[in-house]
Amino acid sequence: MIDKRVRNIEAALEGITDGAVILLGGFGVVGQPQELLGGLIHHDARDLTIVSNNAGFGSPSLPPLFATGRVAKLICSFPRPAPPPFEELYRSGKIALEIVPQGTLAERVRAAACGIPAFYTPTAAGTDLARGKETREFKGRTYVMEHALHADVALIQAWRADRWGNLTYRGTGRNFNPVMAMAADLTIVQTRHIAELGELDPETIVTPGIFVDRIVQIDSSDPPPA
Amino acid sequence: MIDKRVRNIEAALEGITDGAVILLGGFGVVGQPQELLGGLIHHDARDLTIVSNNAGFGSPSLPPLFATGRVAKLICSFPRPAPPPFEELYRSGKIALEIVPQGTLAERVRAAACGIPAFYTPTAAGTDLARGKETREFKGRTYVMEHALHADVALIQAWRADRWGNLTYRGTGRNFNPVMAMAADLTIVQTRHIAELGELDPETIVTPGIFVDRIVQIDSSDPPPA
Amino acid sequence: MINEIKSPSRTDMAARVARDIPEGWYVNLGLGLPTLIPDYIPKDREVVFHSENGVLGMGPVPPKDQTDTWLINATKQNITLLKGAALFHHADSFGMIRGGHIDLCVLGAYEVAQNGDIANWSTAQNDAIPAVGGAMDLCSGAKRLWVLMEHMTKDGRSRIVERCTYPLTAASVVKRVYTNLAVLDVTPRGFEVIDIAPNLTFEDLQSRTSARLSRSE
Amino acid sequence: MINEIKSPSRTDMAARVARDIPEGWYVNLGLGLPTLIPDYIPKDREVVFHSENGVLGMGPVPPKDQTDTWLINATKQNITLLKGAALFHHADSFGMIRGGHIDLCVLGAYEVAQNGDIANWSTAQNDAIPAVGGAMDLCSGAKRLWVLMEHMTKDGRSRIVERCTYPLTAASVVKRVYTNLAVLDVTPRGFEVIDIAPNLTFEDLQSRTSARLSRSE
Repeated sequence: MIDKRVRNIEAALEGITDGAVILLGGFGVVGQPQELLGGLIHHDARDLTIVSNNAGFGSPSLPPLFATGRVAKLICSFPRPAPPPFEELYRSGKIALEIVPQGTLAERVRAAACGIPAFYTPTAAGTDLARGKETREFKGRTYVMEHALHADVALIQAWRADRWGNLTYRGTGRNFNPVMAMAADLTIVQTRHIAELGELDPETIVTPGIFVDRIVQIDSSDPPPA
Repeated sequence: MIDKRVRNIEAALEGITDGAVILLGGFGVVGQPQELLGGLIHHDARDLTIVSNNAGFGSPSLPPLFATGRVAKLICSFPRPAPPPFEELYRSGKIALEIVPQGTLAERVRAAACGIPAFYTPTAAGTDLARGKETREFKGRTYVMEHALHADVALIQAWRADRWGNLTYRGTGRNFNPVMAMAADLTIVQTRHIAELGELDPETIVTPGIFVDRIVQIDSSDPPPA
Repeated sequence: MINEIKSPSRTDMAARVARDIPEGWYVNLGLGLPTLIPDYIPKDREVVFHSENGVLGMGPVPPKDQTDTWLINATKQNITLLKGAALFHHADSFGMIRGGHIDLCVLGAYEVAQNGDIANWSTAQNDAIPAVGGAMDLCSGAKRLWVLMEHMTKDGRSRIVERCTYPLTAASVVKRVYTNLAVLDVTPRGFEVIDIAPNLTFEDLQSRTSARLSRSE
Repeated sequence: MINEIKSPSRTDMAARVARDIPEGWYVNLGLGLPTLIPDYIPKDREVVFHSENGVLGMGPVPPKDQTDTWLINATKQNITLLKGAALFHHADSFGMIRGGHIDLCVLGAYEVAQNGDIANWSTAQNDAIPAVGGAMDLCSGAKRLWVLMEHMTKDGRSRIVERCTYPLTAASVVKRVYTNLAVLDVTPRGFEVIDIAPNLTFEDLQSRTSARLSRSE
């Protein structure tokens, strides 16, 4: 029997190694897997690269993770406002920051998921963020070549999951989650609800189980009012 | 009020011009918009390019369209078995055929939809289908550069549609339809059912209305047993 | 001298933009001033608002007691979904943007140049943590880019310039600029004045603008 | 000479492959012989079958009177969906394939070469209309590519070759070949014999194979 459920957060995060590149779902705190992140705070893996749209503003778990000093790099589109631990590490040069336009970030992750090593995008052409990057003209317009962004681990928040790893999301909690879930060697999901196999309508599954490795059910709370 | 519904097939197909590139949804006959295709048989646009996974085997409408002699080119992954009209035109050199691997076809259409002019794929590297194409190595593996496949028109079959153009599909009738629906300047949909606005759950809409221009409700029959 | 001019209020500016948005457009709105625009779209005119975190058919901020906190917009405010709304993931959402499916994007800016360049993401101050979000994707991807901003900085410099001094967000993309003093189209011949604030002459406007203006024909 | 050998039947060949597929794998099966494999997966071993037209969790062909004709597989037969099945579109389906998410693809072939090249899409006859379908995507994308085919052609030529003579579907991708005579791994040193048909010696097998074989260590 295929059963991707694990008993707790510790089991869910087992085997994450030093130097791991970790995709973190969520846009702001909505869809951000707080409890998995919380578990990562007490993990021993170091020199992590976190790929996240934000730098943890409003998040109960991402700033404390930065505070451990175990994150070497953040790949991010919008690290403002920066919570104090990130800001301090950044200003003291203790954390590297790679700024990527939000759509390019999503597409680089999707490319990694879909076996596309590189693609061309108009985004950032002619700007400082394209400096040092290869560019090319197609039909008279300039495009920037961008590379797939592969990861070792993805931390995902779902609304419902079955034992095969099929997932649905809730509202705008979807955001980066289905994209990141496809792009990591090890995709770890915290889900609010477990569904029986066959309970999720095949027509409405957003992330098919093929992309998912581990599921942990967590009675997490709804995002705070914004 | 946004209302993309049109009264009949003729109105749905209005304005298709000579030389149009037309994306045709469906995999075999499942999800292939028979009635829109049927309308195209009686249309006057010539020199059409049809982009379709198949050459119309089992289809009541695509072979007669070829028989009109108004299709100049087929871009296709699997034109076998070829129905007689296509086979005759092909053998007499009256229709051009571009063979594209199925996944590359889907990705080229998706690239056009998503503003990506070109991308690299491992598919077809080192084969006859990569002849004359630019290749490039990434991390020691050879990839082929493929270009976006833009279209003037997409002909789509949906299961349910609302007046804003939000769509759902049925079963494997989904196939190329949501991808092609995004990639044309004029996206024309035949739908089995019309839903009231708000009736389709925002979480389960497959094609958001932004991609859709016209909807015509057709009491089409289910695909024949296969 | 600026104080002599009876500038329209911020809400007037948003209303002025709303007037020009026809029914059926798919529209993405940036932070700040642009977020006021939907309030001025007449109720019987259906315009579909997009939020880059995966929403089409975004409705207004809900009353506090009816908030679904799983629904936010790109500025991370709680929102509602209108009938006809659809949800999707980030790669699909930015595919829509990059692929030119958004009819209109209205953003704020630091500067707009006469060739359509826009600078709105960074003031290149060394002490700021850089952050771009979706600004570059929206500027290069939307079918039309309009800018809504104050005509001049607080210290009296024109934001309508010959050439941007701040780092670009995208090159040659702005189609129109709405300010408290005028509405300007970006044309191959530079800025063309489409509309001008009451009691302001063309010469008054030119004197407050560092790029050269031309009259609409 | 071929007739002397008691070859396993087609169903035996499919059963032999099925034996090697562990629980939990995501598997795509090509036309012909490979479609027989699911019948030989034990009922209590969950294997998830993928169809490139947008299905994971494909079940067997339904009884005629219970057919949902909206459900077909890549060979355009009607299918069923198992509990846990998911539906998706073609770009997502081939994203799965190209991205290496399919654990195993089992295809037929005309020829497999000792460097892992496979030829299975075209015999390069001038009168055939070319057609590739998803073969190239599957061959280059799947995590593992196994080939299931007759060891020799009807006119007695080996399909296990030093170098493919037919046009390639993909280069250096085959990991294992199952034939009616043997199971061969493709290794950096060429074909290695993993299993051999009953009553067949290594020398018998080599005599029917144009590529050089080595014994498994």
